[in-house]
Amino acid sequence: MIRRILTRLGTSVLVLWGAVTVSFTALHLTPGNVVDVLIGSSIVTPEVRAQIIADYGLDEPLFVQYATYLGRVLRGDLGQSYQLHEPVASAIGAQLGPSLQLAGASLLVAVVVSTTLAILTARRRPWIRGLSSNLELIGVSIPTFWTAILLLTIFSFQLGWFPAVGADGLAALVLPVIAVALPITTMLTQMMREGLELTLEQPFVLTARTRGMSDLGVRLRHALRHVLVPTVTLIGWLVGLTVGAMVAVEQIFSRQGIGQLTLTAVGGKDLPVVMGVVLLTAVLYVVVNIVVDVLYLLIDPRLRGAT
Amino acid sequence: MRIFAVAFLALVTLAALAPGLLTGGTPDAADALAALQGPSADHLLGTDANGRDVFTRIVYGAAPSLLAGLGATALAVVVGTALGLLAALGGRVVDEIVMRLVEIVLSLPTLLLALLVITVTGPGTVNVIFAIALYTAPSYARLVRAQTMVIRNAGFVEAAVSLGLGRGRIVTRHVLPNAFEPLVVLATIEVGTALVAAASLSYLGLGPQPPAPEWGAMLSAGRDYFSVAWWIAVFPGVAITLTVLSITVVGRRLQRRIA
Amino acid sequence: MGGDALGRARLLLGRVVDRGVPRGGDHADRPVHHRRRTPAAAEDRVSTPVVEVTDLHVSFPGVHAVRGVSLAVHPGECVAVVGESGSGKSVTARTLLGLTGEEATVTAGRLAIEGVDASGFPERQWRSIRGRKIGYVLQDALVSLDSLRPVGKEIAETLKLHRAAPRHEIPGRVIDLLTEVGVPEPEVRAKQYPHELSGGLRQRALIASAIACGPRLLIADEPTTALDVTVQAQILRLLAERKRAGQALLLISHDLAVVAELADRILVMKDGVVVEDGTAAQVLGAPGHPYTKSLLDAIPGPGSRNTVAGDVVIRAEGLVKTFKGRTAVDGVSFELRAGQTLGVVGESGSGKTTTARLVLGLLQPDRGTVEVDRRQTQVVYQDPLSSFDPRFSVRRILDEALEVGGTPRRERVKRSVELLEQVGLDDSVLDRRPLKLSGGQRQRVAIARALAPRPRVIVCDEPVSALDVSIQAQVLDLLTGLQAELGVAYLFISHHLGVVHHVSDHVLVLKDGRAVESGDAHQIFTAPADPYTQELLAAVPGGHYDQADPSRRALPGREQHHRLVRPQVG
Amino acid sequence: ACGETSVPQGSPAKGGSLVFGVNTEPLNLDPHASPQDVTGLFTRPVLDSLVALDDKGDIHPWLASSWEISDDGRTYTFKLRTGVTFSDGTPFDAAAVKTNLDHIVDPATKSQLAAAAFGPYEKSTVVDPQTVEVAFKEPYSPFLAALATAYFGIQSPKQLALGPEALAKKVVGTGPFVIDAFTPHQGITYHRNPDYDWAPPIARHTGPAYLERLEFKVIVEDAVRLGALTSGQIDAIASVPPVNVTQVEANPKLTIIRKQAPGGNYNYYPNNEKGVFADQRVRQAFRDGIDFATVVEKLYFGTFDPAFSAISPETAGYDKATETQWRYDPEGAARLLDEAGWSARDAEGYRTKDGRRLTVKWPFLKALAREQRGTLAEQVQAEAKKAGFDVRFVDVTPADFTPKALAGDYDLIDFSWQRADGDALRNLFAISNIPRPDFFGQNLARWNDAEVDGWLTDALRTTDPAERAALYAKVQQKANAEASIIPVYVFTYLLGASKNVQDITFEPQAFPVFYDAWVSQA
Ligand SMILES: Nc1ncnc2c1ncn2[C@@H]1O[C@H](COP(=O)(O)OP(=O)(O)OP(=O)(O)O)[C@@H](O)[C@H]1O
Ligand SMILES: Nc1ncnc2c1ncn2[C@@H]1O[C@H](COP(=O)(O)OP(=O)(O)OP(=O)(O)O)[C@@H](O)[C@H]1O
Ligand SMILES: [Mg+2]
Ligand SMILES: [Mg+2]
Repeated sequence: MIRRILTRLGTSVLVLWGAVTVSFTALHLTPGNVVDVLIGSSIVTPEVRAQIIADYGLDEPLFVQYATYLGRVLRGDLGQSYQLHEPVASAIGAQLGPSLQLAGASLLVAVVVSTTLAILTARRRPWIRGLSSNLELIGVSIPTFWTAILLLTIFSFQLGWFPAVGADGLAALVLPVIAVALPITTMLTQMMREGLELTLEQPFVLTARTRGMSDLGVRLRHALRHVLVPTVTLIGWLVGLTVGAMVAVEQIFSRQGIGQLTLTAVGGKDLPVVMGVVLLTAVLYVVVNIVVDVLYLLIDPRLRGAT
Repeated sequence: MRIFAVAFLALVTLAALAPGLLTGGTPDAADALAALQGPSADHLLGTDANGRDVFTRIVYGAAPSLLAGLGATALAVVVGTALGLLAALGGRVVDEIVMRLVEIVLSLPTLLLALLVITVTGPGTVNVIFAIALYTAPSYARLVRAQTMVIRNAGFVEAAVSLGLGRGRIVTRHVLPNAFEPLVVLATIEVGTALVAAASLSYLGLGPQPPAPEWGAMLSAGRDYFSVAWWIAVFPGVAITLTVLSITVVGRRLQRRIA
Repeated sequence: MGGDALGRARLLLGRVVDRGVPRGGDHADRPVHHRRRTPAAAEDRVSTPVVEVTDLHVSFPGVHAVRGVSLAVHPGECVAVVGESGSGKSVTARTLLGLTGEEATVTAGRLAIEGVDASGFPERQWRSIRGRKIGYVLQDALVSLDSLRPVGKEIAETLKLHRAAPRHEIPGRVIDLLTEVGVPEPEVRAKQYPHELSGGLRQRALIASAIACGPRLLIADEPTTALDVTVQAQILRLLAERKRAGQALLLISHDLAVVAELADRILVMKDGVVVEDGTAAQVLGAPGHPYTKSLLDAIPGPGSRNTVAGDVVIRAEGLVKTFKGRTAVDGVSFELRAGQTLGVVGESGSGKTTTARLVLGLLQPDRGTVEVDRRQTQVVYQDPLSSFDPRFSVRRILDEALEVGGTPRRERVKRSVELLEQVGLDDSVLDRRPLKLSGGQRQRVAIARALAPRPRVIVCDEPVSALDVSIQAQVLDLLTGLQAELGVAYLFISHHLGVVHHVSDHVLVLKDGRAVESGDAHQIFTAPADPYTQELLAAVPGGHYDQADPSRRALPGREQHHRLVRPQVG
Repeated sequence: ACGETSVPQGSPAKGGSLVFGVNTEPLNLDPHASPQDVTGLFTRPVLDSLVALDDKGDIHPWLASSWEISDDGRTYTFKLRTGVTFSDGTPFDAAAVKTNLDHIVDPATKSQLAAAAFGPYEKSTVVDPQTVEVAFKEPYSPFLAALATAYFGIQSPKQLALGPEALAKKVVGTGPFVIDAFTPHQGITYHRNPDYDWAPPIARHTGPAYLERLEFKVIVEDAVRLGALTSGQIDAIASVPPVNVTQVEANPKLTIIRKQAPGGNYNYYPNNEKGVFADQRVRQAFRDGIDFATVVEKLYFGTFDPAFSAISPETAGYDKATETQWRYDPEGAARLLDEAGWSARDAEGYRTKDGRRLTVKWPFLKALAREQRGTLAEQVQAEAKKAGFDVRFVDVTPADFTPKALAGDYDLIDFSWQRADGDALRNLFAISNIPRPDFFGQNLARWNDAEVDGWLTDALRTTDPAERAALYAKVQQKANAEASIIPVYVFTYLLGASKNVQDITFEPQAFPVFYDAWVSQA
């Protein structure tokens, strides 16, 4: 067990390093001198230009910049944003809260709703399943930004139930959460329902029924847990997707968040911020994977014995 | 449902291969004087801000849109399969290397990955395909690897060994085709997802360039006019949704066939 | 062999105590009734039957699974339902619990539980019956417990659902129940998960959960099929104890030998119809229906072997194979000659398959040598389905095997058809995939594939244990026939002693990877020298070995067997 | 092309709050440093300038009560207003002004906009606490106009001393409002400065602002911004999409406030230096062969005026004569192309010369395009096709736009450039402003004309408005004559507002100003 955790941590560090290196290289491969992009379409004096280059060490050879960056990261220093005039850590820190809030709430809603839907619709009459699975397909195939605009038009502009923008209060969270949660929910529901349907055919389910257990009881106490392993896998994978879906939603609902930060940072070649975001998501990935692994063990005792 | 899906796909395919059969117009015939006209007999689905016929553009958009969906999926499948097989059959060291690489790609945020690809290569359909393929390929690689690992130990592979079949033949004849099967199912669903992803990238201004009548680009361009001319965005949106829906329905069917 | 088996079954009857009451047998030809019938037909019984059903029909979309079955189980009585796979046994049993599923259409003349008409029961009422009045032990013992929960929880579930015990007493009751069904260390076991338990323990836990609320009737659906002989004997003993304790039993099996041990009455089903219904003595002793006769015929017994031994085709010397510190095969040596069969027996995990894999070169021995011409050796696996590429049609399966055997392309189709004929199939299966074949057909295709490259040796790993008795007999006949015809040698692995005895010239008995006994088949089966072999033989239900050789009676193992398996004798 | 709301006005009500939806936001609040012009909008409520510029281009006192310009035009001496304090309590004086001006040019500030508008600044000298002297190396006539902008807004020295990191999030000035909080991606909130008593004479009232509270909400998405306004969730929005103008005007509760922006129009800049547009005839054919006026009229539903000169009519020095200098002339354009050798046509109808197609490479920054410029560009592409041009949009992202621009790797580039003064022409046409690998200038037309350059330098040296106007007129005329640029439309600020909102005014760069604004309690 200890060994397993150690290897896990080892490979995690490897993944982090790889993510940093790959993005560093890719960012420097992108056309456009960092200085030029930073200066953009404004006219600066040569002194200012020299100052910018010196400040960010842009005159150093690439390898030195890379080594310097790695060194600083190891010391826990993510550097200074080129554009935002603040340390990367604090820039990301400021945006992390709202992002986590949105992502967390969306995942939670998605999990709750899809579990409920899956339990209610698995192995039901054909028309119920057909209806729900077609709705799900539509849910998957609508781009998030589109859902977001539609939701706003209906529930904010027309009905006035929820505010269009802003981050204050629960009401402002409702529509963004629905927009982000929709595709996740539909995917989860599909998978969970299929899993449930397979499970409900298992002999142990029949056994539970022969003990006098009700249908709902069987679904909740026995079948549900059996679909948790694939569900957890999917959720782990969806975390990454959620972060992606959030960019459009953040923009449309004028929310703070990592997505917006990333978009501006990549556009403006704000390398330290981009690298910070990369590190953040890589850490998130690693953490999510470890959590998923632990959950596997909690859910399925059969996996505990295996090393 | 299924009949409808197949019929719709046939129609879309026809539009992609021979758009001229479905519409007489040209997709980029802009006419400022005919801008923003609602659906009518002249313009079945209305006109856009440049006075172009929305129906014609949707018909001509089938090819690039499908190309994005199919292309990205095909590329991802090919690369993913190659990596997955390599990892599963190439021995421990190769496996470690490939899987770590896959994890690295997976650990990068999808958006950033797309942005990086597109900033390196520039926007446009081909690069969008590239970007989407890059972030879906690792999933295929994982699937193929896992699948291959299972199949490698499957009874029929052992049976083939004891029958006296050579290693190469076992891989190409038994391992690969079987590892591929669940992949095909995933891939059909992914075609739709890729289409939507392409649309989302278009929204961020990273997709194909004007005046390409790509659906995602049309959808995102149309949002500016939504309050006065809903048809510009809604019809491409419907086209995307129906295509994804049809592909998924057919994919499901395929899945059941295989299972 | 047929006559042999029938003879044994008849002899066996002599000791079965008939406690059933003769009843008018066959309801099969009755028209479908939708009206309720008065329970008059059962009124000749002294006690009210725990369950009674008459003229039961169950159909699923496209399948009329049960057609006019009538049965009644009285307290303390054991009724057995036998019949081939798919004949409607399990469906009938599930009807008694109202668990046929939404797709099923059920009609019955009468369906009564403890004399109360149950045909109109709403789901809620059925739930109060399940587990409380009727306990059900599912067919698939190995997968009938929720793999994600400790078995103790599963047993407690029945108690909780019916509030059969105060909450705080439940853990204690669970332990009691486990003890009652003979699970050692019940405190430990209750906390374990199904995968941590052996098949026998799982089956016991399942029975414990079924009897937790002290139901009047216990339905046991194929309670021993998945288990090896020794465990099978333990479970039968347990069921016998339940019966002695006054519990009504409805026993479902396709194995007449198992049923003969316990049943008071036997119903024989075929295609959803009860073709024969009577006391155990009547059915086993004087089977009226040809199908019952064929079932009795199919019980394998010692064959009359007169094979000619050729040169050595396999010679294994001191094979040792260790997996992660666990020795699976420990110094096994044997020899197989052309045209002969070497039977390998032993309980589950004793190293039989590992030995076969060593012979086939699929594993490298840690020590020891195998001399065998692998190009001349083919295999028939225990589970033919998984040994076929699911995408391949029978045509491609055979084609590939013929290709390996060097048959030129243009001759392959012809050879394929010949092979199929040899195994008793016709070319209509050529374009089917394995999934679309029945179990017997699959096994035949597997044999055909093994024959295709014209091997001199075929390794058969449990080739018939997945098949039901009648098909099993066909396959065994086929194998012996081919041997006589083509002179192939078999390395024949099975935990089913009857089967091994039937086909083998020599036998190798494995225990924990070690060969505890080997030699002439007849010799070993009639006079086993090693206590382990004796134990194995003793565990065989029906105890027909002492019939085959009365001299075995004196052995201690034998005595024990009597006590354990058939306590009601006397 | 004129200003304020035409709603019947009551007397201004004090108090209340106003929420204004904006489409972009600054990454850095310090207007001295930031390259984004939106920084001006965000900081104007808190920052006053030394002088104020009115609509006609006249300069008025503000924090400076008077000033003198030396005869050689190189020294400006400002007398400062007394009794002014920054909202953090620091008194406003000559030293504060010097600190501010020096801060702009300090390389450490990395100023990307203000410093460029500071021209040949040499130094500031504190003569006495109320007098400051600003010296230039060379005469620099646009100085006062630049000084009037928010980019030269006077900040509290105490806040400046906190360094760039603090400034990026908060600036402190003497203005009518004080920043409460700036939240990136969300917006900024201000409260009224109760002590404010130094409004410029061009304002409509004096004393503190009417509004108790002011908030800018960042709403990037056009549809959402509009929806928020129409559903009454916010009081006013920036940049009403032209397509929605009629809709907003039809709404009895809403109104549109227009203000034409000064400075460079939204123009297309053909590459005069190399490629197909190096030939004047081809440039001219492109300009005259496309009916820009009609296209602009139709696509913008009449909300934006077609442009005829490089700079907007609102700019000091605009030459009205340019409006008749050229017109849509397809035949003339065809003739010019024939003359230039692009007489053959290929299968798709494009003109060719020596087998080469008349292709125009246009790096179009879709990601940053505002005001449906993408739609316009597609329309132009289609119209150009009729004239025989194959307009190709080159795929660019903000990151690779710059290198292409610097290297001159394009045939056409589009942008607009707001600036209140005619000196905007120098940005656009000075030879020194042609982008080089290490320098980004706005002369993206790469128009290398010594005569024009001379006129522009002369204009810098003269402080006489009439003389300057004459010089700028010559530049505009020559630009049209040689078709060195292609004017497209005059950017007009379209501010949508609830009718309850009164008296939003505009500063010369066409940013809304909220000092006079009030909300009627109807
Ligand atoms: N839920 C169901 N839906 C459709 N058909 C079913 C269902 N359950 C059983 N059947 C069919 O009913 C018939 C009887 O099945 P049943 O399970 O009772 O057979 P069995 O006698 O128990 O066989 P086995 O020995 O293999 O367990 C079979 O043809 C089976 O395919
Ligand atoms: N690949 C393997 N890795 C680890 N242990 C193995 C492996 N194969 C077999 N074993 C172990 O070796 C022992 C012998 O297994 P084997 O499969 O030979 O038994 P068997 O006699 O064929 O049993 P059964 O009747 O259940 O098929 C078992 O304890 C088994 O768990
Ligand atoms: Mg059954
Ligand atoms: Mg085995």
